[in-house]
Amino acid sequence: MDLDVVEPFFTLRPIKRELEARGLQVVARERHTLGLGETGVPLPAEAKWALRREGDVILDVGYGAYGAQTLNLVEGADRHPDLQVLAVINVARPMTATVEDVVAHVRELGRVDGLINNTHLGEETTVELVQEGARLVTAAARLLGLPVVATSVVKELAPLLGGRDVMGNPVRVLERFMPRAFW
Amino acid sequence: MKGVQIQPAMPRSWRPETKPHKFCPGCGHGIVLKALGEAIDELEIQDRVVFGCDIGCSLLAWDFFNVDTVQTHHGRTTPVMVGMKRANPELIVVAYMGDGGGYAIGTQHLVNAATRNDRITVILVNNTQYGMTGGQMAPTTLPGQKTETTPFGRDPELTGYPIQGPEMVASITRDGAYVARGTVAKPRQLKGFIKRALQNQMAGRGFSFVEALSTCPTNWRTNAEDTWKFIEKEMTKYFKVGEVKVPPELARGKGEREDG
Amino acid sequence: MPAKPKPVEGEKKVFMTGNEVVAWAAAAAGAECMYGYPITPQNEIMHYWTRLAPKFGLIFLQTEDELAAGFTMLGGVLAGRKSFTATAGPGNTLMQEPLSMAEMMRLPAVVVIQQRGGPSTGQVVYSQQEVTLTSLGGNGEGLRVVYSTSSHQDLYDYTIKAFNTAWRYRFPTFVLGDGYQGKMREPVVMYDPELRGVELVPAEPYVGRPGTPGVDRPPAHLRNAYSIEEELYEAVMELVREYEKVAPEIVEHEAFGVDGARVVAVAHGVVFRAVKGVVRELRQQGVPVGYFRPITLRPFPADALRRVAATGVRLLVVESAYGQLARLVKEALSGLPAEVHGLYKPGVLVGQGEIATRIKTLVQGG
Amino acid sequence: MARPVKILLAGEGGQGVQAVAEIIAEAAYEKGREALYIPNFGIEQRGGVSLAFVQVGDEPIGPPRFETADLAIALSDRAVVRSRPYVGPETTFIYDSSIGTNHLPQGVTRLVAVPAIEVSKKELHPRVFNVMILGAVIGLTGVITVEEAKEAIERRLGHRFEKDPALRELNHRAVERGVELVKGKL
Repeated sequence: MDLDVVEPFFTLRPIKRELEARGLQVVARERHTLGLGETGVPLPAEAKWALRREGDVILDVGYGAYGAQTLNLVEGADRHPDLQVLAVINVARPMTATVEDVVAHVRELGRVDGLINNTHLGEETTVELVQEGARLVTAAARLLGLPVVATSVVKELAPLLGGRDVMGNPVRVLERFMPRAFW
Repeated sequence: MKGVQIQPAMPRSWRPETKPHKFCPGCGHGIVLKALGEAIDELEIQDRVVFGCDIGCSLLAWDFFNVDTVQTHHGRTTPVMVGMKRANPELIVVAYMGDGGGYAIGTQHLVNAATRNDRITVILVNNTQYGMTGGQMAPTTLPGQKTETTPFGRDPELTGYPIQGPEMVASITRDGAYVARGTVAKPRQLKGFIKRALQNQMAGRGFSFVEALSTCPTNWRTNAEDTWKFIEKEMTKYFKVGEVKVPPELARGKGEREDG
Repeated sequence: MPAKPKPVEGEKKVFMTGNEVVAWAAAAAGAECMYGYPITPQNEIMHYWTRLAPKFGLIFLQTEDELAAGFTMLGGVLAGRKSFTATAGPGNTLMQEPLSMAEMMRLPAVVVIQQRGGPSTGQVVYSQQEVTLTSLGGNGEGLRVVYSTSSHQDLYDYTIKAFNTAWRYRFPTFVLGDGYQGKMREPVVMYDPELRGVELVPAEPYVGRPGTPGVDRPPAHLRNAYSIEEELYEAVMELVREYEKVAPEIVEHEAFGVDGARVVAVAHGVVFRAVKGVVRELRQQGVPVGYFRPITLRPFPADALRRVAATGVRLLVVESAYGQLARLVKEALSGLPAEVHGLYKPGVLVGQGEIATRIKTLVQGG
Repeated sequence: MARPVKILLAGEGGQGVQAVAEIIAEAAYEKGREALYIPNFGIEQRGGVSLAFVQVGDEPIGPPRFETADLAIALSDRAVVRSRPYVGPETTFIYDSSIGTNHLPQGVTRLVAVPAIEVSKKELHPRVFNVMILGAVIGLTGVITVEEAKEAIERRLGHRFEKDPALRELNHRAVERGVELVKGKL
């Protein structure tokens, strides 16, 4: 579910159909119901009830001054037993480039239950970069008292990492759709 | 109101083909537009109202009513409706805008239309930030309130205190003006204010202005409970709800007062 | 209701300032509303309009700025009245916002520009530096008509024509004058356009038509915002197609002595007056020179100018700006091996002496 | 192509040069000639030297401002300086005799001083100073006749003359005296 209401440029909408063809249900506005020329977008009503759905529910909170507080928009998010809030960290971004920055960033977000090391540079990602991310994110996680749930890496590089990264975190393999999500 | 009147679920002046509307769940716009629709119905002016909407979330109302509608530019709805009213005084014109459109980019138009006592009705929706552009600070943002351009909360030392719109309009208008601040938390009262604002225009007395305190859970990041807490407890610390200026003739008017 | 008196009855020759001419011409063209904001050198258009107003039942409002002047004008247009405004310089910059709305929503409107010096506050007297802004301003495609006048007779004739063009084709229409034209006095023949067979195109309301919307008729839902690229693309391309279709009916120019000329001077507006005198005098002396004057700067008389340039002449663009007209000329001639020279004097009138010298040099191959 | 007569009037604000220019242009127009008049109207129009450009001819007039005047009249020190760009060797340059000679334009063959300020003060009234200048222009150029000038003055000030016929007399004498002042000066 797409909850990024601040800067929906990289949101799921443009690839909604493609994802649905793969069996995912996507809760996001169709393009023709966008905000008539402005970047911000009103949320669809079904977003409010997303946690009532069956199966795995993934909420893309986006970024913003309110951090994870955006979850307030989803009915039951404050008390759902299975809900986990994961902060996806890319140390290649200047705002989260050091351990201190990552710690400060995660504290700003509010409720966070774990970190994901998603360090990358798009097409120019290297294994060394991913491993460097794993080291920094793991160090930050220790300071925060949070687990590192995974390191994520594109499928092209996954064989070079193996099942675990340099810090022993499990590796999740990504297939990138977002390059097609520009609109 | 005398006798029992069954309110239709949807005002007659709404356009059913464009419902459900496009506002977010919990958004106050729908309540304000319902109040306006009911006021139009009760005054039986659907055939001569022209609705002008601004940029921002208000523009989502461009096809909301079965009423002639013009969507303009950010802040420019007031002058479009002023020009229209002066060119054809038979029309009842409503300029509908947000706090950004009325109190920032279009302030000069609001101030001067009020000063000239233009016979138009302005409805300004105050939800304390810019909704459609993704939640930036507005002139109405509360001290300490987080927005995307005040990520650490609005610091009044740097960016001032929330603008007192109706109070400003009241102080620069003459006796014929009608000025009120309603809230979507009290829809019946809000409808009463809007209706009186329209009646004041119909009587040709002067400028009519209603600020509506409204909700924006999407950008406030609030659940239903916190949303209502914010509008009823936080916003009212800075924005006093009620009629600010009532022309004597309207005050004497029969039974239109609604206290919600 | 008794018929309103006509602002201009019959025909009469008068001696007055150009700004006064514009006010009378607008009234004669059936304009009913003027919304404006003071800026030199167009102020007297408002001054005279307000003096004509009570007698002829005209509407006027001095707004809080040019944004408001433009948008109230559009409000008047939407209500079904022929409305106009006048501005200059920095005011023209602000005016581009409402005019882009007119372009997008295909609303007629007439704006008189009396150019002053720029950039910025510049000077309040004169220039031809608002050619690019007036022709192509706004965040759009320049779907507007721009008439460049060079005399009081032009101001009268083309102000009337601008209202007809705007309301016939529903594209915003500019009359591009300048401070000199606004402030100078010279003779002009004012006439009742209908007596000369000029039919005045009527204005229709866009809102407030008879009947209840949604009951007796569909509501007018007018917008300028679109959700997605393709939707806007369709809307813009429709406007472009319409504009290109009617452009040949609108485009105007004037030429003299271009056959057999070695040099053709290109000028518009008040500078054209200087060029015309010089070229005619040199022609009498046997110098092979002609002139080409675009009367519409948008749409630009490209085909006519290409025919002139195709004969292999050298073109000399003369203007009180640093190549703004020349840019339109070069675009029009794109692909032709034409030589385009410039005599650019931003913000000052170009002297006849220097024009003559430059033409002679070019004729001699220099 | 017959060239129009180009006249530049320059004076201090309040000396009334714009009114003179207007009267000349309007009178010429009434007579059926082509005429064009434009004042300088920059930011300097408030305080500062006032310039008026008048052209009278028999064919439509070209550019509204000319490069070189046939006749230039300057009525103060500053006016002499301001009008210099429009003065060439062929220009007839008239200035008030009260003006110091060190500012005068160089290389002008016809340079004429007229005691207009003094005469208007001593013989007439300072308020008709500009009407005397009008007379001087007529005397030097013949663009309009004295009678036409008087008719033009009547159109402008007739309503005041009704109440005060002596004022009419004063204006008429001022025109005539202006013509006399420049008689035989060239």
